[in-house]
Amino acid sequence: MRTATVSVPRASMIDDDVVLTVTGLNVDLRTPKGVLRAVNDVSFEALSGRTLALLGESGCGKSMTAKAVAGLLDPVADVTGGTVVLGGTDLAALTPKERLAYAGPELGIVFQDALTALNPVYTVGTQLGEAFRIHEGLSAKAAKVKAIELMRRVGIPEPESRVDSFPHQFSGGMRQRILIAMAVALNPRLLIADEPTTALDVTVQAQIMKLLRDLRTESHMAVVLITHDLALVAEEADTVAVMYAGNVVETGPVKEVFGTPHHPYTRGLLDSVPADVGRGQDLTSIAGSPPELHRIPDGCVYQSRCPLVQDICRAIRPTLEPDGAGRAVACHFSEELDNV
Amino acid sequence: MLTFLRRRIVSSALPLLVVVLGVFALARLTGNPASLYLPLNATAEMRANFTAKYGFDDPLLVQMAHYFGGVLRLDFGESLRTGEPAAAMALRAFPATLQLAGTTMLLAVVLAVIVGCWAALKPNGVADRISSFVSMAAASVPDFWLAIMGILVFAITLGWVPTSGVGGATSWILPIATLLLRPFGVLVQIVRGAMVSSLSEPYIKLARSKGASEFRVVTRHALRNAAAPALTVAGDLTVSLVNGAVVVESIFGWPGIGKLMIDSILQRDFAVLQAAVLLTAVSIFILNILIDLGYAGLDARVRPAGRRKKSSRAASVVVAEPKERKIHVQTTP
Amino acid sequence: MSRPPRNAVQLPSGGRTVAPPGTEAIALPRGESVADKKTSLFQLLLKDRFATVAAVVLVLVGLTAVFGPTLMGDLSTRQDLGATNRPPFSFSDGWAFILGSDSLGRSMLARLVVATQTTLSVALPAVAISLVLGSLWGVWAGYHRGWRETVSMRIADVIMSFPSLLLAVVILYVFSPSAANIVLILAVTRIPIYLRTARAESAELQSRTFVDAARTFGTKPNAIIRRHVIPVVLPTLLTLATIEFCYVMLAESSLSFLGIGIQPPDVSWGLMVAQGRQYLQTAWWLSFFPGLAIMVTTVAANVLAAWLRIATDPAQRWRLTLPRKRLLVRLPVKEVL
Amino acid sequence: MTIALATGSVLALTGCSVANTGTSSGADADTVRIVLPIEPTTLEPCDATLSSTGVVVRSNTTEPLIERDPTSGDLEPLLATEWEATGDTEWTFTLRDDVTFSDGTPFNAEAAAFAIDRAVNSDLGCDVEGQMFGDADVALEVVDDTTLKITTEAPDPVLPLRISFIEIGAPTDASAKVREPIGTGPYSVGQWDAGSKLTLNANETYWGDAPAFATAEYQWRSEGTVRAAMVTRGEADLALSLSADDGAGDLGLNYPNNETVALRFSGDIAPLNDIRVRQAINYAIDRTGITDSLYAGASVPADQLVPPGVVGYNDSLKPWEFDLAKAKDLVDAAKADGVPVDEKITIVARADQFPKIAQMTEVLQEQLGQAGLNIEVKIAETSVGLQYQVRPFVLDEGAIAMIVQHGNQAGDASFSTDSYMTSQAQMSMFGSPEFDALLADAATKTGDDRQVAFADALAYERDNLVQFAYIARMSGVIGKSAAVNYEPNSLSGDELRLAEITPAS
Repeated sequence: MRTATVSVPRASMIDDDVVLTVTGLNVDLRTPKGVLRAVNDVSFEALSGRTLALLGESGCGKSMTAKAVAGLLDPVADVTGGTVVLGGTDLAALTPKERLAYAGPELGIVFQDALTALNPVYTVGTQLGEAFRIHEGLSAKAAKVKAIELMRRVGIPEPESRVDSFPHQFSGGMRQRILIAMAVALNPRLLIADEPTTALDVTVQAQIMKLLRDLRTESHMAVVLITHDLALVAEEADTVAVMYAGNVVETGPVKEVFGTPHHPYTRGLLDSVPADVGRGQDLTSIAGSPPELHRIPDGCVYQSRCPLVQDICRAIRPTLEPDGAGRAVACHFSEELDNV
Repeated sequence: MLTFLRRRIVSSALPLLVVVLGVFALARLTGNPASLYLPLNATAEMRANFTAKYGFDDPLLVQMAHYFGGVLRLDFGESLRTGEPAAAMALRAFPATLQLAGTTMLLAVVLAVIVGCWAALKPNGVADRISSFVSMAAASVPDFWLAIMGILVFAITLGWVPTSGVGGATSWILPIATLLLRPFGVLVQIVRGAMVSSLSEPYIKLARSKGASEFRVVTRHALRNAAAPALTVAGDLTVSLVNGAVVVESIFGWPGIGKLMIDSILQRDFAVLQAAVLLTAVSIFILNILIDLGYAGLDARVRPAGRRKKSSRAASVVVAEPKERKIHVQTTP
Repeated sequence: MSRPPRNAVQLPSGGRTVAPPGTEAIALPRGESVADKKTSLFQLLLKDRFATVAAVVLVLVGLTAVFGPTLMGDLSTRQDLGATNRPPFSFSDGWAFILGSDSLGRSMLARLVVATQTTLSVALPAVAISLVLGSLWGVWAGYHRGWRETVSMRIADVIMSFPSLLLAVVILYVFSPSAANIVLILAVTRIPIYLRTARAESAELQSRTFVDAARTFGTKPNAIIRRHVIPVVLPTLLTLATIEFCYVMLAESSLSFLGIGIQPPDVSWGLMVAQGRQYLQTAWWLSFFPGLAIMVTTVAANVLAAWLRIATDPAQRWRLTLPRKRLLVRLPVKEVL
Repeated sequence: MTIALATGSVLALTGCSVANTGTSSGADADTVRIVLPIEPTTLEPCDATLSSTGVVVRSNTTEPLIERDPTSGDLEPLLATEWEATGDTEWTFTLRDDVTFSDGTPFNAEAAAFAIDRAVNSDLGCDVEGQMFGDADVALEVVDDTTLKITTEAPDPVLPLRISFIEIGAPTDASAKVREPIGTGPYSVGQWDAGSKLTLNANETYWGDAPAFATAEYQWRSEGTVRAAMVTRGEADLALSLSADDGAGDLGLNYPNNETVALRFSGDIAPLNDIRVRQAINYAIDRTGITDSLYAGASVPADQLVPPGVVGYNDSLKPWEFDLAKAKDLVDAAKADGVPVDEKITIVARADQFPKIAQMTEVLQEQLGQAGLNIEVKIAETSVGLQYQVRPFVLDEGAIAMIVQHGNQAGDASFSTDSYMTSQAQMSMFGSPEFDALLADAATKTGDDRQVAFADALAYERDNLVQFAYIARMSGVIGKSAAVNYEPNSLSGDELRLAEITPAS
């Protein structure tokens, strides 16, 4: 894959720098039932050249968290607390206008469904070049040259002839590549990939993940991968934050978290994956379903499904407690978990 | 594109013929115009002469054959009222209407896009409600009332514009303002609706993620997608303006095709009516083709068959990625 | 590159029924039961002051149309040539003349009330007929595509380019200028509007997956149209019908202006405006009040339709229920208007 | 954006611009600006009896041999200096010798004969032929340049009056009408921008006194309010055919226009075939109420078909009194005799024929209804209305009471009775042999005998036939700006003499 033609990466040249720090992020949602807390006190860090996975079921707030970081929340959702520090700037404190300067050069996002995310009425070339036109003031012609380079960079064959095609003339995998190309066009420090492969079949999924990995390595980006796919997390991420009902319940290096889960929810998730179940063991699934936002109980968010639930869980919500070794968990009984 | 045009022309020729035949037959259902053109105390002989002279006592089919024989020689008959060639009268009146309707629609579209976008940014918000209320109220005032009130207020009381007639720029203000309100009101609703749905599409988020300003998002990304439904409605509204500017044209003394048509109908001036209808029908037909072309220009997905340079490329790409394509097909349940 | 495990399990979706666009990932309250939903539609209406006012106006107009003429008796036709063009808002002549009297000394109020019935009995059937015929035709044409579509569209072209005034004159010539014939004219000339819209939407729908699915089960075309196409197309068409409602009232008034509309002694709002235009300088109220009636009814219908469109659309309904960030409440209603 | 572009291209397609874009406002001391209700369809002199044409043409671009004084009703010399009956059926006209047409063609007996022959004897279907001559042709003999003999088929005491309606255009095509004729009048046709404006220029070779204005500019607006507004705002000097409520205010001049409005009965169809029903209708109409409320007192209750000043006007006739009780009694009496008074009677009116016609129809429906009759109304557009007004009549819709407006511009009752009263007249639905005989006899008389004979005939109609319910003698309103002087007369709506208009200062 040719890459060299794109300008020198602006992101950090070395890995493991802290690129993004999210602290105590709260997102409130105005709904017919009143104002609800969709994301509650979420904190995490993303490091350059590394992938952080936000893992959780649909509706757990992981996408909302990503959109809050990217400043793309819907009008009904508001960030009501916390900081989102990207490269030294607190994005949450910026006005929408000030944010524009960061969207693209500092932060790119890959959306889930490439067909609807691409504007059907413009050629892919126009859409790929748009970031250059906005942030670098390039002419349409120069932007098109850049667009062709980008298409080549993400592995689209014959970019010169395909640059004038419309999104509907591409296959699903190619469209996803185009989306990724757009996200990395200006070599951002941070790339948020919001379920980038959910709509794709397995082979294409692997190609796309490889592309993301290559790009990360190339430009030392920090990647925040949002997914509900445990296997993908296991394959791709360095660290993971498991979310449940708007809260991060457990976080840490993937290998450790998946190896010895400290939260009953993480444990439950892992138990429900057939590949990880030893022969002869019963395949389990987590009983019940996540609480709806307006019915989140006072105490622990997981109390209704937790096998270890005690009175204290119903009264006091556990906070995310770091263990000092890079892991943290929000459970009153995390130590007991190993013994169950 | 040429194939498309050819097919469109062929398939529209018949409706045009039907329109003219229909007008021909229906007009003659409204009775012999003799009493309109002869003195009240005209004798039976004068009536008979008149009827025979214009062939109104011939069977309808004979009259039709006669008429279309003339049309083939580009002879559209003469006006009963003025004795002038009917085609000349229609052609003379048409530009006035087209200019009025064209300017009106241009303004209506521009204003409606601005107001519609403004309203769509915050659906159900203050701006939305105000614009919706104002546009609907504006569109629901009878045009003749508005025209006369406009004259009384702006021409007589304030003296800003002339009362009527075709003259300098100021004489266009009242007719256009009167005609403008309905298309504007309707288009605001359409643009607003299309913008609301367009703005909630994922590609808007993508544009924002590239750092596109709100202005760019609205004008470049949302509006272009919202344009198609607005274009259809704008086309229909233009048609009804061309066909329906009768009231405004009569009040302001605007020598347009609408006034010509209603006068011809009421005066049973068949040849002029037929020429005017044929002319408007042809122009509506051209307008519809322009709208189709506009559609294609707006959205590549609806581009008509015939312009296949690009799709051949698309086809080659499918060939270039057979594996991915195949798998995709297999995994679709 | 290592492949992800083939047997990866994806997590279940959270429960959700109604979600704002773009907030898919958030679990929102589950839907209420059907009975709940109906009462909540009414409650939803009460929450929106604009829509509530619009609904009240329309109910009043409807009641006036139904009961008004009976209540007014012969008040609307009782002439008094000695007391013509009396100005409105003078209480000395009794309640009947609160809106003044017309050029023949009749009570404006009574005539407005009686005209409500005529106006609605022209506008509503005209809109209903063209809506039903045009929509069914359009849906049918769009679903089947092919020659049926082509022929239908060309017929629409014919009607569109046909001068509706000629049609009016012909019909009124051959028959008499009655309300029924005016309904007929207005209905026929507006059919293409629905026909074209319904065709476009239906043509798009017929290629969708759920229609395909129905087809593979062997469902008959008419059943598919009834069950899958019409419900989807209906909201758009109803919106169109509301806009057309306004158009039809105005068209009826334009016909009156040209002398081929509702004929005296019947009276409609349009006819009142048309007749009153001669008195604009001497008795403005003759055309002002009926014009106002047209405007208020139209605006109310559109406000309510806009609200209904949102309220019945699952993807938009949430907008109505939101607590506002910057509330309208701070603006007095007058300023908003 | 793209929509705008698409619309823009439509606009661009219109290519050429509206014909005349010269501004029409701004007073010009040399121009008198007149606004008409409708555009003349033609300026053809032989159609000058059409008021839309005549108002522009008559005595402006073309002139007749003789003209009738609208006030006194006397015939005055114009292109002819004198005329006399030189036989039972022969009239001799002496013409001026100092007149040329505006294109330089000399005016002589040859030219006059050509014009009269073209108007009366040809197959052109001239309006004046139908209005004034009917089937009768005339023979023309050019004696010398200034002498013309006209011979009629039957003795015609009012031939000079008929001739006064023939406008003399320059000899042109005898087989086709001309839109922009050449005449001898004080003005000639300048520029005609069909649809928007017509300009007449003063004829520099005019034989008489030069008119005060060098040009006259005509425009047309269908709405009375707009015409009035043009005068109030100074965009026009004269506005024709206004009504009291059009808003001309002090600038509106009332003038009696010789028009009489009446209900014409289909006296052969029940229940109108009973004279008591027709009388009852006459008693049931509150004429003063109508003229006062609808026409602000400018028109007056009518007593007969012709107005004062017309030969044959009977000044002893008074309008029927308004007596509802009497009307009811008459209806009851008819009912008692088995007359089906409950059968519907349709009042037919032609839309927009004269101001407030729709309101008048509603008043009549109400008032006749109070007399106990079953009245329906039908307001029809002109073409339909004419089917009720002229032969062949619509006879299958029951009894018809048609609202007619008749203006006798000729000054002789025979023109009215021939059209509206004899049993075979084009616009009469019934009559009686006795009445026909009275009228035929009167038509042959001259001088005072003629006056008495027609006056008696009109009284006979009222007492024994009741063909009509006369309603109102109408008046017109002309809007006149302060910039010009003009005194409207009964002819102003049909013949607006530009030479009579002068600047106010």
